[in-house]
Amino acid sequence: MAECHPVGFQWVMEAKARGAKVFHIDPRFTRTSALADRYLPIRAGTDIVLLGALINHVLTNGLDFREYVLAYTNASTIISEDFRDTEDLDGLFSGYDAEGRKYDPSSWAYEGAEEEAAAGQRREQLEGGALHAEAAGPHEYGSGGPAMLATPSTDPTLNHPRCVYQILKRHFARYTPEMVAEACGIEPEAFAELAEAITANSGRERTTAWVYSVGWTQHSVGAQYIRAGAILQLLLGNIGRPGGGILALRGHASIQGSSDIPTLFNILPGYLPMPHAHRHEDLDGYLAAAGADTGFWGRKRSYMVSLLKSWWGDAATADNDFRFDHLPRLTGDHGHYTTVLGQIDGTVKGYFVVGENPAVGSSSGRLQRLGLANLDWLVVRDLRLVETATFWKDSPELETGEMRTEDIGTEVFFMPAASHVEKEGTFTNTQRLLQWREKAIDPPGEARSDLWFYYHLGKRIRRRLTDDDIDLPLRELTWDYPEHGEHAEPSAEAVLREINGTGPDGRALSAYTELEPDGSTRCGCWIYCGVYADEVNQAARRKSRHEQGRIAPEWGWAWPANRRVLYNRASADPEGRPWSERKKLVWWDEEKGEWTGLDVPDFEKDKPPHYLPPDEARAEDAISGSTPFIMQADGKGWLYAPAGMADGPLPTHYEPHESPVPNPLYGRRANPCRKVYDRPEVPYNPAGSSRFPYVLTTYRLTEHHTAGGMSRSLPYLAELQPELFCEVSPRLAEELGLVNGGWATIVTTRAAIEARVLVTGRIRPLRLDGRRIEQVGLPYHWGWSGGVATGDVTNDLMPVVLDPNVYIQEGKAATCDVRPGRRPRGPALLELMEEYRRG
Amino acid sequence: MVPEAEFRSYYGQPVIKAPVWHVPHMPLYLYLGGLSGGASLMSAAARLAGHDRLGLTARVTAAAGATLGAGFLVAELGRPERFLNMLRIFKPTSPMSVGSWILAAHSGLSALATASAVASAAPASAVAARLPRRVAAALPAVGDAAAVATALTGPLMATYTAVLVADTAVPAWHEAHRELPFLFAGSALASAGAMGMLATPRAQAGPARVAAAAGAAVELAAGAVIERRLGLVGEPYREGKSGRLMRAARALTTGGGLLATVAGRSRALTALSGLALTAGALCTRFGVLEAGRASAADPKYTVVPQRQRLESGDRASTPAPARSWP
Amino acid sequence: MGNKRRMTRERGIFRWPVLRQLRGEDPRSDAARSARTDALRPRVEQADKVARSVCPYCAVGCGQLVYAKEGRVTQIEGDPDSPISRGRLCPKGSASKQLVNHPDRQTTVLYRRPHGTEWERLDLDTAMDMIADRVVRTRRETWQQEEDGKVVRRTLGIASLGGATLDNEENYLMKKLYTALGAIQVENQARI
Amino acid sequence: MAERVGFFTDTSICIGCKACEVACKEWNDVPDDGFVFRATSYDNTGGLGASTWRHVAFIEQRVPAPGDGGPGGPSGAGELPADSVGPGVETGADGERPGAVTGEPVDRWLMASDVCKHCTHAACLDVCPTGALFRTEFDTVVVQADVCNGCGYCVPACPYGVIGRREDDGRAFKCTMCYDRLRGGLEPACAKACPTDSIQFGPLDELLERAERRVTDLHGQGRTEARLYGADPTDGVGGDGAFFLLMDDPEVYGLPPDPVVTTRDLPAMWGWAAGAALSMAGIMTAAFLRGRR
Repeated sequence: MAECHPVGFQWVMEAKARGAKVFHIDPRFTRTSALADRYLPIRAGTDIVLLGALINHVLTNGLDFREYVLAYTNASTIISEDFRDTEDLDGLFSGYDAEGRKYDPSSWAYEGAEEEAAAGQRREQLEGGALHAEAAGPHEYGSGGPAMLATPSTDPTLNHPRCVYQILKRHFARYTPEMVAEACGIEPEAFAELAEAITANSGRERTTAWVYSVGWTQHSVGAQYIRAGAILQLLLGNIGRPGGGILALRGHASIQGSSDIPTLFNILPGYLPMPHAHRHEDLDGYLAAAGADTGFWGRKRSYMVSLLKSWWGDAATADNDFRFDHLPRLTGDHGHYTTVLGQIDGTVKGYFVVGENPAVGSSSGRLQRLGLANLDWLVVRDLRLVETATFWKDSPELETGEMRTEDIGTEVFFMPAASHVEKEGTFTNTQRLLQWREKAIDPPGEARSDLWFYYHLGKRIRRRLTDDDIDLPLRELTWDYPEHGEHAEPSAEAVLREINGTGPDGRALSAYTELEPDGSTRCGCWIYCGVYADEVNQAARRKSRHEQGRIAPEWGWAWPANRRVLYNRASADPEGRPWSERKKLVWWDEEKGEWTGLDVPDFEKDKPPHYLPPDEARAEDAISGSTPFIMQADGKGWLYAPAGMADGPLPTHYEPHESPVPNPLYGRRANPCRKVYDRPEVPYNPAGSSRFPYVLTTYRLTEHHTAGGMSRSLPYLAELQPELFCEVSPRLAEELGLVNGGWATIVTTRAAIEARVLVTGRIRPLRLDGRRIEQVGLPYHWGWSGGVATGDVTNDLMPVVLDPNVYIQEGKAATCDVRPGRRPRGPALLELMEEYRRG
Repeated sequence: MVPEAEFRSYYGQPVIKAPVWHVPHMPLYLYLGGLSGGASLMSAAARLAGHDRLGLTARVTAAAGATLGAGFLVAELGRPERFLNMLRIFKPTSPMSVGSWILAAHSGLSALATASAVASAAPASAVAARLPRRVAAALPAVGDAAAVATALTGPLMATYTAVLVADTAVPAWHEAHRELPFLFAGSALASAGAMGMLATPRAQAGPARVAAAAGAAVELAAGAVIERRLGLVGEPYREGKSGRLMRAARALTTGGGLLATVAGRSRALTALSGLALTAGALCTRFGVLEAGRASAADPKYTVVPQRQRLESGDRASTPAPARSWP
Repeated sequence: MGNKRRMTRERGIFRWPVLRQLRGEDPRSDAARSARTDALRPRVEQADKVARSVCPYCAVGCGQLVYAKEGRVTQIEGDPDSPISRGRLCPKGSASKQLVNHPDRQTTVLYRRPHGTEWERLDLDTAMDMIADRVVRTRRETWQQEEDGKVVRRTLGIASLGGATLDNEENYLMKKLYTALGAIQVENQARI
Repeated sequence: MAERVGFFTDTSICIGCKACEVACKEWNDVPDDGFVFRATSYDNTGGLGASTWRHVAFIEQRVPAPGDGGPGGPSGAGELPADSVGPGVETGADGERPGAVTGEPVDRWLMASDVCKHCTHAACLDVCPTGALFRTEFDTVVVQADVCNGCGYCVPACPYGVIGRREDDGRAFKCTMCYDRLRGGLEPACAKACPTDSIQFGPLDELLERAERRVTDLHGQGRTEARLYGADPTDGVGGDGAFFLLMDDPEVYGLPPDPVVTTRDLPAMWGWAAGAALSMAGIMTAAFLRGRR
């Protein structure tokens, strides 16, 4: 966190100064470790073992926050008797289809789910879940849960052998401190200190927070890492409470916004799923299969219809399903890496790359460049000539002779972009806070905002339309925003207002609860509804922190409904009283008959704690007054996910796809559902291969930003970290003859790159099962162009292995070999690669 | 020898910055300043003692040394066009400021002295003829007065540079602040003496030979004390490139000084002695600069003495007088 | 400064520090001051615009104050009012003036024709028209009405990859336009 | 004269982000200092100089187990002083360059942002012949770029090795404590940017008090190796306007353990020079007396 979010880290330092104990768990000793109270080195790719052992510690010793767990989680819920755990099937859950490498999740369901009245529909929803999994479906439920029973059968004594609590206990029983030592390389004493600290620091009076970044997500089991964290935090009662949570530190200014209003293939704004050709033939069918009907997700028709209305305006009517058919349909995975393979195969002809640099920023850079070289046309929008724009004249493949400039048929347009101070608009930060940026100056020369580009491109495209049916969605598209200035810049505020939504009277809406399913309201992204409440750009609010309290509700605007702590109903006990004075946040005011507190309550304001939903209740009405997780079908925090995860209802440790050791827990080595490709362009290092004996992990440095497009060319940053380097332990350096400050060549089946050597005791060899495992660390900020700080491309080394839930690549744990000295040049490099691929 | 010192540092990097002054500008300036200072003193003494021929050599040498030295000084500046800023202010705490004023006075006086001497020595020359009669008449007296005045500025010219280098954080220089003025003074005398010997008929160069030999002796003595007294900090005067230069300087100065005592006997001996002393003086200046660089480059010279001070409870403090510099 | 008025009155030779020194000013402070030094002020005071902005690097969302003068950014620093950052910035945030003003920034459209070996200049308007032409053409050529008997109404011929420094408004127009075009391979750093 | 202001750099909370280095450069228009991979932990700028006015040092250490001993500092921090291992701090007569590898896991990573000390008795200012360096109304020490003629004297005069001459420009540069900002009532750019408040700016007296409290707190937490550096007004430079809380001996950070302002000895130096000058005159007189014979 000190490395990549230094300014956010001030709050950790502040907490530390007030007595908080800070643990840092990381494969290498970083700037965060330096300031932590305790640093725990861990083998990359084994966090589930550690988290699982903590969960086991809590369960075995009965250290969970029982009142919280009973009331707010699904611990007591009884699971179908068809369910089989990894304990029973040596690392697999029930429902695995070995041929399709995927699960049928129906046996994971709550007991009684299959007997429910609308059994047919339920079945369909489950199948939908499976299909969604093929299209990175679980990600679609980013703000809601998948369908499940609102009121399942439970055992409040937690003794039922099939209740979630007991299933959890059994599942995590083999996650012991000894296993942590064996798999992660963490000493039992260090584990004990951590376990003691987090349990002692949780409960009524205290809360513990977990903070993670892509060190948890970029794995072939990435989504389950987060699940493991969530389970632990739910057991300890640390969700929805001040000082608690599992906090994702996201890496880009508006990466949260880019998920909320997604430029992602599988979702529409507000985490509504993109329709699937085989499941969603019309709006009703779509809504039936698009997640739960109970909880606030139950209002999905209002969200979807309002979105369709905001896109197709008056043309969208109840008679034509609000132009639901204008939406293109998915048929499977259309994600980033599949798209690149489509480029190589020639199906993808034209590519827009906007403020991104896949030629050096995505896994397997060579694959990316092969794709780029096979396009008909490519549009790159950026501040400077990034490698993705110039690959045709300076890609490493030209040097090896694999490509020739004259042979590359790709037509390239480089369109200069406006910087963040040359346009206005909102970023959504890592805490879901929208902040409006005022424009300071006009962009230079022909640089334009991306808003300008897409708006004017759209206008030009619309001028080229025919009466053909396929052009109808474009003809009917609402595409008319006020323009201003000499460049006819479209009004970002008008776009934000459209995102916020308007009512029948044309006035801006104030809350997503005002959205209607009948087409009378429009809203571009339901979770952002309220950002333009009262016709005021709420994201532009800048009331000084000195003039408001700690929550600072009048600085920007957080979705949803300006709530700063999600699910904060959980900060009060089932009766609505704060768990403790020390940790109070929102509570039920009996006199006024409403929820109140320091934050905006994430609950219906007037729903009393004792509210019990009537049978057949739908949407939020089906959520009781004592369950805080209002987006979930049952209002509960899911210790066990009966649906929605592609690779199992519980987190399970699997080794990374490329790992030097077998799975110490199960016969099943790697995630059975992980996404791998059987293509020559996508080679993998054989598991356990002595050719690739070292663990390779990648990361960022404070001084640079991602693939370096915004940092490498800036002299003030480049001089701070001018060259790519690899971090190796003194032991490994000695063994291999690596000299501090000298050169090393790092090899995988994808690439061989060279880096300067930084020998450091901050990288510790780990002793696992009597064997010493060496880890090699590589920051990934460099590329071949950009002036002052150039270097080989770390991402060229990385494999294309994807998490089956969200299709994120396994960038944090792979295997490699290391050789002293610089890499060969030209065709000799290909020979070296060939040698390694042969094994 | 000094035992190897244990000390800690930041990656072996220097604690202080090495002098940025360039070679050959800086050592040449030191040499020329000394030469000019010694020569002006010689010219004044010659005037008073009636050694006109030697006096003329000395005056010309003093003026040329000062002028050339000033040239190197200006060339050494990062912004030579701003050399006049040296006279922007008078700062007693800055040996370079004091030196600049001394240099200004000294070079002016020595130029005047030389101009008058040249004019008087060639009365038929066009220069003198063009001057108003009254001025021409006053010229010798003014020149003589200027020459005598350089008896004051000259020694300061020769020695202020020692204070200049000593008044730094460079251990080899600062710690040698007692000896360096004598080293430079001796070297200045030797240089001026050498020049007097070389450019004056042997018969009239007697005092120059004496000054040269005596200067050489002072220089050698000061050098010996530096090496003995400074211990670890004096290491750069003994070792490495600077050590080699200092050893060469010692050999040349010893040889030149001994020869000076017998140089009156032949032209060849005079030339040998004069050149050896000049070379020795140059080596001294180059050696001192190199020693300063080496001293700054190795953190041990900075850290070890300071650490020893702390451990012996003799922590540095600033005495009151230094706090109230004007 | 007590003697500031006097100093500003002084002109020519009277500003010569030696003379000021003789009049009793300290040669190590007041007497040494130049006229430029006396006139020094922080340049942010000359800004004709101060925009309240947000750092473009990571997702912490630190507040930035962007000072501009005559259409050029003269300083970017933390916004002390921000409850998130309290006016502080990391090295990247601190370097964002250089990000904006860097001479290496490409500010004109460049075009590489198929199999070309060098960049060519293209004016913005022409480039926009050419891109629109290509989108329309590729969309038609690669249009899929059905796949395996199911209506899909899409094109797999056009794809997009966006960075996560895009504004919400920009992402929104992108998704809206692409969806209307039937382009589904629309991706973002958020998955990477 | 306004109240004396200064920096208190608390290295115990420095996260080594180098925001100070960049913020300084952005405000003061300091050019880059070269692009060199130095293989000295995460430090690639090396040290303070004409084009680096804030510099973050990185020192990787292993804390020896109690009883291992280790070089105790003068503050009597015998318990925890870190042994210097790995390619971090060098121990030894030769101060060996990076490249040598000794291998124990590092569990302490010291980071410290260094800056001009704005000494009470500033050698650079004392020796500057042009008055380019002067003491401001805030009791800070600043170079006037419009006056400096690049004589270079301040460079070796500084006991901390702070100021440098930019060879392509010819003038000397160093931290001004953002003199222009101070005149407008703004705090220096580095202190403003510092994410963890490791760099604190304010009236020197207040900072000194705060620093004393911080040391007491740290000692209370068992971190007895914490000590102040440059905070003592009776030291060899009369105390620093920018002082530090360090977690090890100063020389480990590249700082002199017991700095002295060189001009302290200047009166003596002039005395010796006068002696030498008189000797010269005497010798010359003698030479003529003797030469006449």
